[in-house]
Amino acid sequence: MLIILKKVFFILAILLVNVYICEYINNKLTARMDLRRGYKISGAKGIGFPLVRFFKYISRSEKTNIWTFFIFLFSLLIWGVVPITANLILIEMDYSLLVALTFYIILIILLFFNSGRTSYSDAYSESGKKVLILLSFLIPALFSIASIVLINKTLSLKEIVNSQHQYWNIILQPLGFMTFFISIFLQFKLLGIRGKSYLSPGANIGKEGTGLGKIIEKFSIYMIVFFLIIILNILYLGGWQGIYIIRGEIMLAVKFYIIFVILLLMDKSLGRIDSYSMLIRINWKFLIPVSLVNFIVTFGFLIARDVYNLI
Amino acid sequence: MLRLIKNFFIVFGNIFRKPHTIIYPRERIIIPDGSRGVLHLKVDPDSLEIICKGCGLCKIICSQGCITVQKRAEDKGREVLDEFCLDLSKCIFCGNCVEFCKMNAIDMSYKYQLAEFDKKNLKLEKTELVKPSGTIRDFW
Amino acid sequence: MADNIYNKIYSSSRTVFLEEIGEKLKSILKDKIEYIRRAGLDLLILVSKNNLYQVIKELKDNPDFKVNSFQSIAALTNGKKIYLIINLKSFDNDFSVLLKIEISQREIEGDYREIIEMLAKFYRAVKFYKHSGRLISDRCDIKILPRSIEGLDCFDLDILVDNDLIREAYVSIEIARIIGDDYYKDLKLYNLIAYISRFDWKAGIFPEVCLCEALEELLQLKVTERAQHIRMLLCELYRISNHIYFISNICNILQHDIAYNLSLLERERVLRIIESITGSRIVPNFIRIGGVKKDISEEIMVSIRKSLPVLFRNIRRIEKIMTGDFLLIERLRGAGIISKEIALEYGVSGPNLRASGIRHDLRKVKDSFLYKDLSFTIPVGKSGDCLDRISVRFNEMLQSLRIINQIINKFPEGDFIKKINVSHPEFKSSEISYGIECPHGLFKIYLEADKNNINSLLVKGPSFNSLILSEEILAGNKIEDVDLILASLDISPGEIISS
Amino acid sequence: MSFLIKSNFNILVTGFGCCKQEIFATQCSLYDIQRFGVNFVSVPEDADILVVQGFYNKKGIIRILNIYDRMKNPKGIIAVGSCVLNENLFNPGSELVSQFRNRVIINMHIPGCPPRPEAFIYAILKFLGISMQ
Repeated sequence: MLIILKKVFFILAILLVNVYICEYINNKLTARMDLRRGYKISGAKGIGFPLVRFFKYISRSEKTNIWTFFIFLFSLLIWGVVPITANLILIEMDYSLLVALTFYIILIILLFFNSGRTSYSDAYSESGKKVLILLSFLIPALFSIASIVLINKTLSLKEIVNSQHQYWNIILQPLGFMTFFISIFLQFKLLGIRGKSYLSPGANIGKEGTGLGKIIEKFSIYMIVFFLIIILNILYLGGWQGIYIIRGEIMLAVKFYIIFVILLLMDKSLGRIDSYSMLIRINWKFLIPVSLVNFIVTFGFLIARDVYNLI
Repeated sequence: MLRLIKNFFIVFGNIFRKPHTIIYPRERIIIPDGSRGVLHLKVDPDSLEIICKGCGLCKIICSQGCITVQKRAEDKGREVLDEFCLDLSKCIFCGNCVEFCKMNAIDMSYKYQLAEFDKKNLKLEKTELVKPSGTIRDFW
Repeated sequence: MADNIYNKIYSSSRTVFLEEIGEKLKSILKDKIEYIRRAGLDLLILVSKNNLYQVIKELKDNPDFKVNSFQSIAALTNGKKIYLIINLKSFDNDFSVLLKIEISQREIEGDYREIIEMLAKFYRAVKFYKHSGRLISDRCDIKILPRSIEGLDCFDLDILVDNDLIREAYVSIEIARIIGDDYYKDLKLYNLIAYISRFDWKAGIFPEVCLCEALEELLQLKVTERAQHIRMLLCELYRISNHIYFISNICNILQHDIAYNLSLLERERVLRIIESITGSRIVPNFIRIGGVKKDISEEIMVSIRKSLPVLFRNIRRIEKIMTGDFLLIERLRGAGIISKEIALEYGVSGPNLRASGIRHDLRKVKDSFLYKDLSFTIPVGKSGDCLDRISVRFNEMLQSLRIINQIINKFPEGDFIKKINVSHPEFKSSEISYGIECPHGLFKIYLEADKNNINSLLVKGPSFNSLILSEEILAGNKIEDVDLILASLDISPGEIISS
Repeated sequence: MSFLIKSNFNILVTGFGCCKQEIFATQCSLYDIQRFGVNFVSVPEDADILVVQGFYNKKGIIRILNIYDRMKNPKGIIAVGSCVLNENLFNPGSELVSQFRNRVIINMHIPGCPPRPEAFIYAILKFLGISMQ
């Protein structure tokens, strides 16, 4: 029991520290990308920025509703089944990938319901449509995951990582990695981590919002992004596998932040993609065919090797 | 597609470039010559007297009515400026008063540091307008 | 060559052409009109209300005139009389007509409605005036209030939708109706010049230039060549500043942050040059009757010469960044298409008109400025969608830089102002209509003066026509493109307050 | 605590005057108002400060007052430019702005027509109580 509590505490601490660091990077690095200097009031180089934002939000009271509670719950529940490192996993099971994906889908749907609730009088939001689009981006991701599962012949995330001890899956599945990464990026863009969300209209809407609900919303968005990056790490980049003498945990952290910064850079260098028809076109004409081809090729390869012993 | 990759590297390179930002309270943007700021009453460098005689032409010219001038006759019939008040809240910084002044007694300073909590503080008296804040450039 | 143009206020061919058309009109509409005369570049026709229908019918249907474009309608008070001024234009024959109608003081509202009803039979653009004032908010699906984005903040928008396509859109400018008729009364000329740049504050010099040139026409005053050059220089600088601000607005809506930041920086650079010349960033108050306020010193010329290549390079860079991005292009292409016919019918002018493929620029047509001596091309779009409107503006900026380069290279010596008695001017003729090519289109001033003072003044900005047009072009577009299309029309709120 | 709240500011800009472009110019990387934690928002509920500028008629004034009522306490108003500080520049002698002034308390006045972007930053800093060194 004590060990589990310790693990929970560790996971929570890691997540909170990461949220803090990522919020700071998000503020400072995006400012530097604009050739600005970024927030600097609250002390040396604006280190206290996330803290200030946090107090700012809770200083203005607003009623929180039941949705925010569920969002908070599910954003934490994901980490019950997703391993951060080899030891930091609460429940070890054989179907952890499926369970994690289910939680993720539920979380996204909850988030959209929540954003649809806070519709301002001079604004409109078409949350239903956005849910469908964001969920449709899961289809190529699922195809890519399926081909990974076929290769490694397991649904447990831990097993997938362990099976990559020789070489990472990205070498076997470059196309799958590409589609998965683009789908992650588009989800990242739709969620609006950079303060400009598409969930609600308005040019600066991401900076808006008050109360505990906003904090939880922001927290859960970070959780989704962390989840996506960690899943990408686990599936394609070897997870917590160490290289030579470098410890796996350090490798994981390095990979995590590199991917986060790359996502931020891509987000910054691209404009707003809120044209539904274009998003759908990208998805159905590029991502899904490519990932499907990848899946079929993998499947055929495996059948040829295992069933007919051709290769 | 190539352009997107180029844009990505532009953004990436920006992280290592020097920001364009002027760090406001420390650095200041130099306002160009002839920029129009708050009115300034010129002082004769020899006698250290205000050149303005209080003819009141600027008061008539000003469309917003932000200038109030009063003159006073001293002994020997010499006319001296008694009161010169500029209501900054009304001024639109058009510079017509400077252009029309026959004595060439007023000019526009570079003063922009103007925000006030109380509207009453925006009324500048003669003593404040004479201050040499505007003679050399006072940025910010 | 230059001297020849410069000594004549109009080129003779243009005057003769207008006079011919005037004669023709006079012979045809003999007893239906009171008088017909030339006011500046337009023909002014005084009509009574009863004959208006026949006059407009004649003007529109006669193939010699073909007045097919509705420009504007405005009320004007001169003394105790109230007039309506209707501006119509023929693009085929390239002349515009001002119809002046006296309406009785007691039934202003009724007469106005009657005239609007009648005009609506001929011109589709009048539809806006019919419903304006009566909002349809009770039956609209989406009501978009003014947003904080620049240019989209001076009107309400009511939208009726079919799924995600816009079926009908209605614009209401009730919150922007600010200036009444009596605003210009008791204003001295120098104060008017100081004020008037607020009517188009995205590019503040153009109203001033327009007003001053109109008054110079009235005074029959020739401006020195140096003053002309300074005016042209400022006009082009403001054109660049306006267009680059437009680009930054588009980028803000599309959240394309690289181009947004770069374009705002370039705007600062241009505004800095402008400030060093005029002394103010937005409202110059620099043009005077007979010249300009101040001479341009050699230092400023050097600094302009230095910053021109930098500007050119950076604008090209922004253009490359924006036009190479295929996601952006995909978004812009096909959104908010203005076809040629609709653009002409609604009297749109400027880059919006040029984007839909009509090569019409007052800088090339008119010759009171010295634009004839300079070589530049007029960029023209093809289909008239958002992408064309943006690329036309980019090209226009580059052309403006080219013009500035030429102006700087042959900057003539001479006086920069002709001193005249501003407080007691003596006007030669009584009424004038004057237009100038401002960054949004054709900025027009109509004024009536008696011997010594201006009686009435009408300011008509081009943004109003674009705003009316937006009702037409929004229909059939997707709902997420609304902001983009409206911003791509480059609406300047300052122009709307006066109508 | 007040420092923490003050160092992150949301501003809502209303009106459509010339000052608007100068206020939004502070967002650009040359001035970078976001160093001081100032964000421009578009929803009244989230705004701390209402910036009033530009031209208003009767309807416009009613709209601002509605926006002001929708804002949550603590809230403030910054008046920018001659149009608001004086009377309506384009409606000489109109009572509209004085009506507005009677209803609400204006916390900060920025003269200028329009004020430079630097002047706006200066006013914000003065409002926040950040020392000017």
